[in-house]
This record gives sequence, structure tokens and C-alpha cells, in this order.
Amino acid sequence: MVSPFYLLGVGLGLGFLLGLTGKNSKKYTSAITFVAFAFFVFFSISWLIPFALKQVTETLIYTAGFLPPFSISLSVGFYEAVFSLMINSLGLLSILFLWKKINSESNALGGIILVLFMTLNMLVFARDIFNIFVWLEIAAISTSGIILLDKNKFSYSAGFKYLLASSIISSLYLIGVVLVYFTNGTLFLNDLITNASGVTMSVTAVFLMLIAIVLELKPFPANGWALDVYEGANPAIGAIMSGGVATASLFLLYKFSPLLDNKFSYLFVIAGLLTFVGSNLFGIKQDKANRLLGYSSIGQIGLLVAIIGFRPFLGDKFEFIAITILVSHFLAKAGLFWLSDVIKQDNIKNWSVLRRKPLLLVLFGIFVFSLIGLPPFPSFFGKWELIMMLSGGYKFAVVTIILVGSFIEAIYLFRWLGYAIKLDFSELPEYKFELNKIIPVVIFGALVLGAGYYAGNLICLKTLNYIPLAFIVLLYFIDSLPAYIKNTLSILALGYYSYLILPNLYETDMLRFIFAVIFLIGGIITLVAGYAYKGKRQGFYPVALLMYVGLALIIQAQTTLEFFFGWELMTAGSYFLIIRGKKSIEHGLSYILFSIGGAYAILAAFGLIYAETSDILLSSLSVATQNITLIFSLLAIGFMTKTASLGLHIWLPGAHAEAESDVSPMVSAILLKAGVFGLFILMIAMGHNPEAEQIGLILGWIGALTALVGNLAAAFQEDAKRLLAYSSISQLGYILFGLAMMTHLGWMSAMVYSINHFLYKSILFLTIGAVVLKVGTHDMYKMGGLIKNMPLAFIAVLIGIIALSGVPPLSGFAGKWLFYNAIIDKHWYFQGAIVFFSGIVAFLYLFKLIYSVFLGQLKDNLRKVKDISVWFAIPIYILIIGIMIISAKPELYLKPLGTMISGFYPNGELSWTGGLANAPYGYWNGSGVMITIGIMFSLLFLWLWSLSRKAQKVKQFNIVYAAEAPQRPETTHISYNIYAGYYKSIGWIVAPIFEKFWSTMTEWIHSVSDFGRRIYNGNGQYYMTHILIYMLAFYFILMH
Amino acid sequence: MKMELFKLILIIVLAVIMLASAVYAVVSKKTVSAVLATGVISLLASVIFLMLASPDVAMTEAAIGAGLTTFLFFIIIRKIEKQDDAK
Amino acid sequence: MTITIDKIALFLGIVLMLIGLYGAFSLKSIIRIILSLSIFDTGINVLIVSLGYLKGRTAPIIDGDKVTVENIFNVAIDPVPQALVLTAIVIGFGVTALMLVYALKLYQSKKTLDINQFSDLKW
Amino acid sequence: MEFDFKKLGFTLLGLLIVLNWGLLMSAIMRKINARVAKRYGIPWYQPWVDLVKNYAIRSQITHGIMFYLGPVFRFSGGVGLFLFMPMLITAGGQWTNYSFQGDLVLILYFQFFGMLGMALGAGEGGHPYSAIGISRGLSQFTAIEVPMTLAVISLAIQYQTLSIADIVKAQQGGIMNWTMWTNPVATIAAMLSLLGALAHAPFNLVRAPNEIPIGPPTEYHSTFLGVLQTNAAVLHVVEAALFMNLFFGGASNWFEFIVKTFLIYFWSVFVGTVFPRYRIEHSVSWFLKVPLVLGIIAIIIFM
Amino acid sequence: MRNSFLIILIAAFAWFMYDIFSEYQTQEQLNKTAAYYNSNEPSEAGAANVVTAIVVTYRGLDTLGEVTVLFLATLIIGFILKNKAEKIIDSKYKTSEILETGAKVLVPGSLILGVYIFINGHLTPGGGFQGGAVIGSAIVLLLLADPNKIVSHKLMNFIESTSGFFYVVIGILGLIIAGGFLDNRIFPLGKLGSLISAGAIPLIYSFIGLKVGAEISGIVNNINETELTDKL
Repeated sequence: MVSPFYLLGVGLGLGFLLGLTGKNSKKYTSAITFVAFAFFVFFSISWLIPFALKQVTETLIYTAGFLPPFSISLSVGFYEAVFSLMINSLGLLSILFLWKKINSESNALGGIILVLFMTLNMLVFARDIFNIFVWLEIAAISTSGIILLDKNKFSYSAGFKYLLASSIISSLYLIGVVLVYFTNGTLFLNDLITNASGVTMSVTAVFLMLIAIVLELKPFPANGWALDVYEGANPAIGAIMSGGVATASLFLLYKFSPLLDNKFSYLFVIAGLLTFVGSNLFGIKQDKANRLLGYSSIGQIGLLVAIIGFRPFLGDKFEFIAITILVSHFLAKAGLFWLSDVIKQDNIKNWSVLRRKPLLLVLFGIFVFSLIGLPPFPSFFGKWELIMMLSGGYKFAVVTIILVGSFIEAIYLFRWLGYAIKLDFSELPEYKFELNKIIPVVIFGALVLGAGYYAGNLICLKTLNYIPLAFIVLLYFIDSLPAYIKNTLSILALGYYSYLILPNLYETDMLRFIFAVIFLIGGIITLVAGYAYKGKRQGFYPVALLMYVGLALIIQAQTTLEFFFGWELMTAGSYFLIIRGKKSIEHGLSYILFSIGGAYAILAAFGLIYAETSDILLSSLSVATQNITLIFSLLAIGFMTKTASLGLHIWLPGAHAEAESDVSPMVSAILLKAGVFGLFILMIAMGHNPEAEQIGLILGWIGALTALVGNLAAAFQEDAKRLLAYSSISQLGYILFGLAMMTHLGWMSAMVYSINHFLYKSILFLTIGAVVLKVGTHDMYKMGGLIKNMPLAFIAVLIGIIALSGVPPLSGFAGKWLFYNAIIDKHWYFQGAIVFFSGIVAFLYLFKLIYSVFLGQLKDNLRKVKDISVWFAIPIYILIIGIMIISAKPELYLKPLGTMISGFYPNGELSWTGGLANAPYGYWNGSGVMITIGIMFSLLFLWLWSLSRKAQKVKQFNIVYAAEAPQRPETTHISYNIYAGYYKSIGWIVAPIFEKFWSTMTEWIHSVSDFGRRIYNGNGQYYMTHILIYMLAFYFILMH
Repeated sequence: MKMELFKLILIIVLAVIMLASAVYAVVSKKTVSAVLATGVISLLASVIFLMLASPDVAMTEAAIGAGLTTFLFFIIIRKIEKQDDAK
Repeated sequence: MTITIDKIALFLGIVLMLIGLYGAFSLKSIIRIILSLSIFDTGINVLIVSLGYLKGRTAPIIDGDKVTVENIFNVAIDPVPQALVLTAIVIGFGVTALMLVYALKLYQSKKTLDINQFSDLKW
Repeated sequence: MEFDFKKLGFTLLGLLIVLNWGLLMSAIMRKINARVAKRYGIPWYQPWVDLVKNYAIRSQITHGIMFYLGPVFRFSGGVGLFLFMPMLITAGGQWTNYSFQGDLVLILYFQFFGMLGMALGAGEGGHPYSAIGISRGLSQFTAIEVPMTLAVISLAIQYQTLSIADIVKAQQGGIMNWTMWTNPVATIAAMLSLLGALAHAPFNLVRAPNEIPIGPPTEYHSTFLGVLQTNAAVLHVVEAALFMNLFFGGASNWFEFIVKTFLIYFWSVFVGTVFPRYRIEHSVSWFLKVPLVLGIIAIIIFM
Repeated sequence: MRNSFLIILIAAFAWFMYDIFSEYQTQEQLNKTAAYYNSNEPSEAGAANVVTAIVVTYRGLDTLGEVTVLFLATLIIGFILKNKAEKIIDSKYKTSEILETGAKVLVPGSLILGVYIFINGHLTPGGGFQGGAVIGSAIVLLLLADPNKIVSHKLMNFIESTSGFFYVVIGILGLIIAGGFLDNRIFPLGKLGSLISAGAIPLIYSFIGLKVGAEISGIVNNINETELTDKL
């Protein structure tokens, strides 16, 4: 093993010698430093490999040949090697990134960076507390040097604040060191760990050292200086500070962590969590990119500090958790800072310039995802394990805080991502695409993906399948091909996947089979519509497949981890799908925020389960006996964010309405079923608990009210897709209601609804989407009379709405009929009445939809519109055939469903006599009704039609027409606000209380953020007092 | 014993002077006087180091703390004043 | 409790620290803040040295007269705090010099030394 | 399932009876209305005359396929309702039509089949006012269904079945066994909602004969109007029969049937002649007040 | 308002310090580390001045860091101040004759004193830093006396760089041929108390002295030569 002193020798010797080189040689500085860093990396790897192969154990290296504590010693172990490798690789790439800058400046810059990174290495290795002080000072000084890279007034004031703050911090540390020496007679950390003196002075001394290191990590709220530095310094320096200096300081904390007794664990935990939540909270209002990155960086480090504080509870998972989260943060933050420097935009709204180079946007997305902890990035697994272990230690409050903090972080990161994806950038200046600046970012992007793969393999069971993800990456690489090729590939892929899993599922698990069919076959059918799009349709297929992969993983998941993995993938994919729409920026944000909030609720619940059963198998849900109410509620809330139940529904209308035409059915007809599937899983596993019954009652009410509010709101919409979106809310309300009954018939109805909703909502969204593509607007009052131009679309919508309305004989009635039998069976009469009422309200919007779009007066500008694209018509009519089949022969699917559900609820199943279904209360013969009505209908129609064969077609203007001289279409379209009277009487039901609630929440959070962050008033002096107050506050809280 | 007492008195006197200088350095309106007062503190600190049997530290404090640092302050103040003049 | 010189030095060090801190927190001129911080540093150094003092002992330098190889164990004080302070003083000088140059550049950027004026970066 | 010609025969016969009874009843009601308003009114055979006349006329114009579909839907809805509703509960069961194919839920939902189709057909007609009429009709219908549903649920609780025939059977054995006495609150709620369902005054803004002179009835003339009139006649009787079955002990012979349906129908006419017309928002609000509360009480009683 | 707040803060800090030191007792015995140094240093490192042995050998890494701090300060100050390369020599500035003459007399003496201090660092109080500071002061004096005299940057740089470099090289040599990094026993320890003793300590201290001297003068030089302009 190479001694770390060679690293020091190379770094320092070369640093010293750089002073020798004259001005003429400064153009070689970069190359020289680069070579030095190459050595550094080489050293790190040469340490890492033997440790990783477990050939050697951690060794202590003495200086001057004397034993510690009498001489300074360094320690090299596996984690030291890992951290050193991280730091050095950052250094290497930083040099590459700053290549030109270093060459153009004096050779001082290269020297400073070299010494800084050498110092960071030493901080990792050092085991002598005073020696650590020295390295800390050097790190502080060299950091204050590189802050000045840009030499503008901001960097000067930031650097000065940094110096002020670090001088106070290091003084505190120094006092601590001296007191330790005074009381313990040693400066050797290992000695201190093995037998620290218990006297007050010694304890206080340790406290001082610890708090100083914590302060070094910029704890909230004593961190104004750091934020100013992040903002004022060149972003590349931000990368070094956030990725290098903070990483080394964190390792320092890790080294000191064996010193933690209970009290100090609290110190770390409080400091860390406070930072994690506080920093993210204050970041919400921030719109300067670098400062925001600073907030985020500080928050992440805060989480890591807390994790170190939790070391005793995390057991042997501690290192895995800490390193995965750290690595994600490290790679992502460095990458983001570098990106910031590449595009040179400080306002996050201007980050849309990333789209000039799609590669950069993808990298940005990768980094943001890995920061938030979405799969497949390492922090996902880290956070997962963290939550599991903490829950296992019954630290539920902490779990909550961590999840809240993560959520707040997601708020601003996703807002930022949304800006980058959506906002216009045509006015913004160009930026240079320099290879030396791109390569480091690409490398880190690739590394974080690789690290995710590696981390996943470390903790996951074999079933976690990366092949679909690899296919998505492949799709990304061929993204420049025409859309139809990618579309075909995607369909083939989904088809192959279906072929792989469906037959087996059919044999083993009917429930999963049905949902798999909805997800995968439904996916294939909706993808067919994609052929209608010309051009490349860049970015569509990878994210669409991402969603489907997530859905498929949910189906196949055996463990809670796999389930959550799939869940998050699906969320991510659907987010990108949704945000592709024209005005989707805010809807995408609210979608992802609700989804992430819901996902965290799920995560917390899984944690609770793990706490009790120490098992991550999905089946362990059913054996849990404690906290049932909480677990059940959390999971239900989590799944209900996806099913958009009342109160959690406000993301849906916008998200679905603004999505692209073929995306709307994907996210409405298919995606929402993921929540339903989750609820099924939940209730199957936990429905037997008596507590579940109670919650079921609440869920039932929520479902009923959702159905009502959704339908009413839909009736008052003027936007066709929004109308359908509200309709989806209410349909999912029915399903929730059915599920919540937890009886045979209830589940039958929920299942039947799920299948039917998939069919008719796909039809409606596809058709309306196709119409929208042709007419170019969602607003119904700008359409009308399209039946003449679009008979195909009209028929599809007609069948769709009859099925949706639940009027016999089409398949929707099956759901209704089961429903009422179930309601009476369950004695949920009032809920049932509400559901019935809302079912009737559905007619209002269904009529409005079909009337406004297809009937009435044809608009002038739509006179030449053609029928919908054949690529839309194909999937639509496939689905219509599906509806017709299950309408005519409902027993085809009701019987298997009944058999399946009998497995869970054997009582109260339907009895069949031929086509006649008998429930405890009622009976119904689907085919009979269909035949009866069908015969009568067609006879009458043929008769009437034959009577007036000779009739003349009335031209559009050959009638009485009133008030339809279209100038302002919304005021003159007869169907505009057609339910005004209705609104007057019962519009209050759809008063946007939940929207108001959430927006008040949002405003409130923003105000808190805006008010709170004013403590960072920019004055270095105040920052110094903050540091002292922070220290004293902790002292008096902990010690007294 | 006498020696001890003498040392005690001496150190108290030194301490009083140092504290007075420190207060002066903080409250004084004139920067130059404040710098001088700080220099005095460092100088007397080196005497105290000597009394505490730390000649190495005493020498360092005298040379660096009292000497160079004070000088550096002056040189900076002069630079700033010069720029003021140039305006 | 007897009063010894190390205790007085300790007290002196602490009070110097307090005064220095007060100055650093209250004064507005950047130069004066740096000055106060150096008083603070001096206070810490005094404190450290006083901690290493053993009553009635002398410096750990073998001069062959008062201190010899044989008796050094019994007559010399703890050398470690001295070594530490030595380092601390030099580091303090480096930092002070750096801060002063910063002050120079800050003055150059805004023609003032008032620290309140350098809060462009905030929130 | 082999085809039962005997059943079809009885059903068609029943349809004929119901149709004629419906026509006659509408004539009587119009006569009563006229007399209350101090007019002479129409002769009792007028509806037959109208019907024959309308069926004899052929339309020379069409607004397109959906225009045909309107009356078809409407008629299918009305007659379908008849088909799924047991008329007379007798030992032989000849007059139960096709009610074995579905229960009360089917009936409740099937009511909308015609409405929806009509709405579409009228929309196709191209006249904006028909859309307004439909919007009002739909609005009002949603409101009247609430007390109705509550009442039906109350019945389902009471009789533990959703089968109409079973409900009727449960009411046999004396007048005091009728739902009217055993469950008066539900009966009142349902009877109030019936007012809206039959769309007589004060809830007849939906049809609004005066304010909207050119709604669906004008668009549809000739044979179309004939179909609609036929349907109206059938539908009114069937609706009354539904109430009869649910609340008034059903009927075991045609005489009982005629008396009971007449009285039920008369109830709405009676109210209509006494009260002025409501605006649509008022009627919606009204149905969501008193009848709603009654419906809730009806359920609470039997819970 | 703010002042009273500050006073409360300082008072809290004072309380904190009081908490720590309220039980302070003067040490009676050397602790184990100090005892080890005081009893073993003469035989292990062979320097008469135990503090020096600690500074240079036992805790040599700290000292290397210390030198690095100064080096960095020089580097950064140079980096900050260098860019407006135009050095305006202030010809108006005249110093008194006394200072000039005094400087002429004092500077050589100071230089020699400085060298003496660091060469004898292992025997007497003082060492590389103190000596370096004295050398630096001498050069500063030279500057004060004659601001127009620009001390040769190249020479300074050379001294600084090479002495730093050799410091590191000696350290590595210790790693290779003796017990560890910065082991002073790469040379024989010699007789305790003589000039050539204590192994590499005098050599290291000399490099330190030279380096510190060069660095301090470099810092002052850099500041002194900079003429502030309005441009940053």
C-alpha cells in the first residue's frame, strides 16, 4: 500500500514548486496539476482495491516513526479510501473543468487547488485532533482563495464572510482541542475514543470540537456565510466546496462519531434535521440557481449529519445509507454546479437554455432525480434503508421530519426542473459548449447511474430487473430516429414484456393479471395512437416506457422495496409525460409534488411495517398487528394521491387536461389504476384488521364525495379535456368507494369499474384528444357541430359516454348494478345515495361534452376539419369492440372476477343462472337486457329511417338560429355556462375549498420561507454572531 | 516565595494593562491607535508567555503577533488612506 | 483556592477573548473587526499556554544547568501546548494577512470599510 | 335461453293496454287542467287523433342520423322501461313483462337511456334552445333523483330486496301492508320527486311550453312526434306503475292498475294546477331541501 | 438594541467559559503525553529543546501544515493582488534618512539573527518560525526604508519554493530510510546539546526559516507593491 504521505508529498511538493515556474510556463499549470490529480486518483484507487477485496485491514500510519499518541498518525481504511477517491476524482475533473481558467490565471490558482485537495485528503486520513485543526485551517484558507476565482465584488464579500465565519469556528475547535488535551492528556483520536475522561471539562471539550465540525458543515441557521459563498463564487468552486470540502468535513464527523454518547447523538440529530428541513424550507423562495444549490447542498449535508447521529440505530446499514446518500449528493451537486457554470444563468427560470443541448437537460434531470432520491439512483436505496432502519428503531418522529424535509426539497427541485423543461429560452443568450466542461458533467452523470445500479444490487433481491431500464436508456440513444420507429420498438417491447409476464400471472394471480393487462395491453393500445405524430417526438418514448416499466414493476413486486421502486419510476415517467403538454408546467409540478408526498406516506408506512416485522416482503403487510390504523391510513393516503381522491385531487384536472392527446389516456385510464392496484394490495393484506373497517368507512365517504364533487365540477367545465379529467376523479371515487366496502360485491364493482373506466376513458380521451389535435383547442365553446366532419369520433364518444353514464345496456351498468347491491348489502345507504346522485350528475357533463363538441352549430373556422387520424381511430375502435363484448356477455369477465374475489371475500358472491346474475338483493341479466334493448332499438330505428328515406338534409343555415353570431365564442356559444342555473343552486358543493386549502398552504410555506430567510441578511458580522449563538444554544440545551 | 509573589503582582499588572489596551482597542475611534493597542497586547502577551515558562511561544508572539501583524495592519491602513487621498 | 499566575493568565485569556469577540461583533469597520479577531486569537493563545503551565516549573529546554536530561521530567512544564500555540500563532498570522488583503480589495470595490455595505449577497 | 312467444304476446298486449290507458289519461288530465283554468279543453279522444295524424305525416327534412336516433333512444327508453317493469303481479306471472332480466337498479338507470338519446337528438336538430331545454331537464332530473334514490334505498332496506316483484309481494295482504303506511316518509319523498319526474308544474320549466316555443317538440314533428307521443303515453303510465308497485301495493288486475296509476298521476296534475312554475335553480334547490331531508329520515328509520 | 443583545451574547459566552473553567486546577503532574516527551525526547529525537523536537519531529506534520498556511497566504495574496500587473512605484514617498541609515545597519544584523535563531532552534528557544519572522521583518524594514527597492521576486520565489520542496523531500526521505514521514533520524542524532545534533531537525528548521522569511516578505512585498485602482 502506498503511504498517504506520497500523496501529501506530490501535492505539497508540486504546490511549492509551482511557485518556481515563471509567467511563461503558466500555460502548463493545468497539465501539471492534472497529472498531480491523476496521481491522487491513482493513489486512492490503489488503496481502495485491497480494502475492497478485503486483503488488508485498516492500518494506522505513524509519522516520524513514533507511536501515537506521541506522534501524529494517519489512518487508512476502506472508507478513507472511498472518500479519498471521491475527493480526488472531483479534483481531477475540476481541473479539467477549469482548464482554461487555470491556464489564464497565474499558476497560483492551480497550486491553491492542488493544496486544497491534498488537504482534504489529509482531513480524511488524519487521526490527530490538533492535526485536524491545522488541515481545517488550510482548507479554509485555500477555499477562501479559490472563492476569488472570478474576482468580482461578490466573490470578495463572500470570501470575507467565509473567512470571518471560519475563524470563529476554528477558534472554537481549537479551544476544544486544547481542553481535550488538558483533561485527557492526548491528542490522538483513537485514545480519546477508547477512554475519554468523564469530567465536565472533557465533555464540554468534546462538545466544542463536535459543534465546530458541525458548524463547518454549515448547519442551519448558522450558515448564511456558506450560502453567500455559494452564490458569490464561481459555480465550479461551488462544486468543489459542496462536493469536496463538505465531503471531507463530513468524514471528519464520521471519524468523531464513536465519541457520541446519547447527548451528542442528539446534537447531531437535532442539528442535522434542523438543517435538512430549515435549509430546504428557506430554499423554496430562492430563484438564484447557485444559491439554491447552496441551500440544497446544505440541506443534504444536514441529513447526512443526522444520519451520523443515528449511527447507533442504523447498525450495519449505517455505511450503506450514508455513502449512498452522500455519493448521490456529491455527484449530483458537483454536476449541477458545473452545469450552472456551463450555461452561465443565475436565475433558475433561465435554465431552460439547457434545452439547446438536450444532453445537458438529461444530465440535469439525472442530477435532480438523484438529489431527491428517486430510483434508480443510489440515494433512493439509501433513503429507503434509512427510513426502514429508523422505523425499526421506532424513530417515527424523525422519519416524519426526514420525509417532510425531502418533500420540501422536491418542491423546489421539481419546480426548477419544470422551468428547465418548459420555459421559453429563445431570448436568452447562447453559451459555449466546451468539451472540457461537458466531459466532467457527463462522467458524473454516468457515475451516478452506475452507482445507483451498484447500490441497487447491494440491497435488492435478484428480482429487481434492470433490463427494461437499459432498454429505456437505449431508447434515449436512438432518440433522433423518427417517431414511428421508436413507436414500433416501444410497442414491441411492451408486447414482449406482456408475453413474458402475462401467461404466468394468469395462472397464478388473477388480480395482478387484470392490472397487468390494463397496464401493458392498455399501454400498447394507447401507444398505437403515437403513430399519428410526425417527426421525432424527442423525449417521449423513454419517459413513456419509464412509466410502463414502473407499472410493470409494481405488478411484479414481491417486496415493499420493489414496489416502491416501481412506484417511484412510474411517478417519474408519468411526470415527464404530463409535463410535455403545452401549459403543463404548474400542473406537472403539482402532480409530482402530490405524488412524492403520497410516495413518502407509503414509504413511512412500509417503514412502520418493517419496524414490526423486520421484513420487507409485501406479504408482511398482512401479518402486522401494531399501528394498523396509522399504517393503513398512510398507505391509503399514498395510493389516494394517485387515484386523486377528494382533497388530494387538485393536481389531476390540469395535469390530464394539458397533457398531449395520447398522453391523457395513458395518465388517466392507465396510470390512475396504479393507485387502485395499490389500494387492492393494501386491503387484501390488511383489510382483515378491525381497524381497517373504521378507516374503510372514512374511505367510503371520501370515495362517495369524490365522485360527487368530481362529477359536479366536470359539469361546470368549459374545457373538454378538463371535463374528462374531473370525470376521472369521480370515477376513481367510485372505485375507492367500492374498494372501501371490503365486501365481495364492493370489490366486484370496484374491479368492474376499473376495467370499464380503463376502456371508456381511453376511448373518450383518445377521441377528444384526436379532435383537439384537429381543431386546435380544448375549449368546447370553440367547437360544435363536428358530427358532420367527424362521424367516427362522434360514434366513439357516443358509445363512450353511454358506457360511462352506466345506462343499460352498455358495460357501465354492470358496475352500477353491482354497486347498489353492494351498498345495500353493506348498509352504506347515505354514501350510496350520494354516489347515485353523482352518477346522475354525470349526465350533465356527458351531454355537455357530446353536445358542445359534436352537435349544435358548426363553427365557421372548423368547416374544413377532417375526421380524426386513423392512428387514433384504430385504438379507439379496438377498445369499443372491447366494450361491446363485455356489454353483451358480462359473464365473460364477471365470473372470473367473482372467482378471484371469492378468494378474499367468499361471502355474498353472485350466483349465476345462465346469463342471469343473482345478488342477495337484486338480479340482472346483462345479455338479456342487451338483446331486448338492441332488438327494440334497431327495429324502431330501421322503421323510422325507412319512413323518411326521401327526406332532405337540412343545411346548416336553413333553420331558425338565435344568438349565435360568433364574435366572442364563449359568450355566444349556447352551451357556454349552460348549467348556470344549476350552478347557482348547488355550485357550492364544488367550491374550490381544497384548492384554496392547498394554495393557502403553499402561500404559507412560501411566506415562512421568505420571512425566515431574512436572517441571512448578508452581513458577515451577523453571521459570526449566528455561529456563536448556535454553539451556545446547543451547549445550554444539551448540557443543562 | 517572594519570587512567586513578585511574579503574581507583575502578571496582574500586565493583565490590567492588557485588558485596558484591549478595551481601548475596541472602543477607540482611531484605527491607528487601536492597532497600536493591539500591538501592546501582543507584546505584553509575550512577556506573560515568558513568565509561563514558554520562551518559544514568547518569541513567536513577539516576532509575529506584535511585530509583523501590527506592521501589516499599518501597511494596509496606509494603502487605504492613500487611495482615499487619490480620490 | 490559591491564586497562581496561570489562573490569572487563564482569566486574562478569557477576558481578552470576550473583548475581542465583542469588538468583532460590534465594530463596523472591517479593519477593526480583523483587529478584534486578532485580540480574540491572542486571548486563546494565552489561555492555551496557561493550561500547559505546571506550578513552579520551567521551560522544557535542556540547558545542562537547571534542566538536564535526568531532571527534565520533574522540572519542565508540558511542552505540547507550546507546540500547539506556536502553530496557532503562525496560522493566525496567515489568516490575518489574508483578511487584511481581503479588506483592501473590499475597500477597493466599494470605497468603504463599513461591513454593513457588503451585504449584496443575502437571503 | 329459448325464446318464449307466449311471454312476448302478453307483453305486447300489455303494451297496448298501457298505451291506450296512457293516451286516455293524458286527455283526462288536460281536460282537468283546462277546467281549472276555466277553459273547455279537448275531447277525450284527441290524443288518438293527434297520434294518428302525426303517424300519417312524413317529414321532408332530416338533420342527420342523430336526429333519427333521438326519438329512437327516447322510445327505446320508454318502452324498455315498460319491458323491465312488472305490470300486474298475478299468480300466473303473465304480466311481469321482462322484469326477470333486471331489478330496480336497472329501472332507475334505464330511465336515463331515453333522456340521453333525446338530448342528443335535440342537439342535432341544431336549434340552440333545445340544448337549453335539455340542460334544464338534466339539471332538474339530477335533483329529483336524490329523494327518489333515498326512498328506494329505504325500501330496499325495508324489504331486503331490489326486485320489484318481491317488493310488491311483500305488500300483499291488506291495505295496511302497503309501503304507503309501512314507510310513509319514503313514500312522501318519492311522491314529491315524482312531481319533478313527470315535469308538470311547478317543475315544468323543462318543457317550458310558453317560454321556449321551439324546443324539441317543434323540431320533431310528423312521425317523430308520433313516436314521442306514444312514448310519453307509455312512459307516464309506467312511471306511475313504478310508484304503484313500490308504494301502493302493486296491482293484481287491470282495474286496480288503472285506478292506482290514475290516482298517482293525478297527484302531480293536482299539484301542477295549484302552484306556479319554478325557475330551474329554484326547483333544484327545492328538491335538495324538503324531499332530501325526508329521504334521509326514511333511511334513518329503517337503518 | 443590538448592543444590549450583543452584551447578552457575550455574557452567555462568558458563562460558558465559566462553566468550563470553574473547576480548573493547576496541573501538578505531567500528563502521559508530556511525560513521555520529557522523558524520552532527548534519547529519541536528540534535541535539547523539547518543544522544537515536538514541533519538527513528533508533530512535524502540523508544522508542515503551518508552512503550508503561510505558503497559501502568500499564494492567495499574490493571486488577489497580482492581476493589475502594472506596479506603480511610488516615487513621491520619501523616508527619513534615519530610517534609511538605520535600516542599512539593522538589516544585515537582523538577517544574521534570524539565521542564528533557526539554526539553533533545537538548542535554544526559537526556531524556524521565529527566525523566519525576524528575516521577514528585516526585509520589511528594508522596504520601509526604501520603498522603491524592489526585493527580487525571483529570488524570493526560488527560496520559498526550493526550501518548501526540500522540506517535503526530507519528509519523504524519512519515510523511505527511517521510521516514517518527517523522521529526523535520517541523520545521526549526534550529541545532545551540540549544534550538529538532533538529526534532521536543524536542517528542517533552516528550510522552514528560509521559507517563512521568504513568505512573510513576499506577503508584505505584494501588498506594498500594489497600487489600488478603481477597477477590481
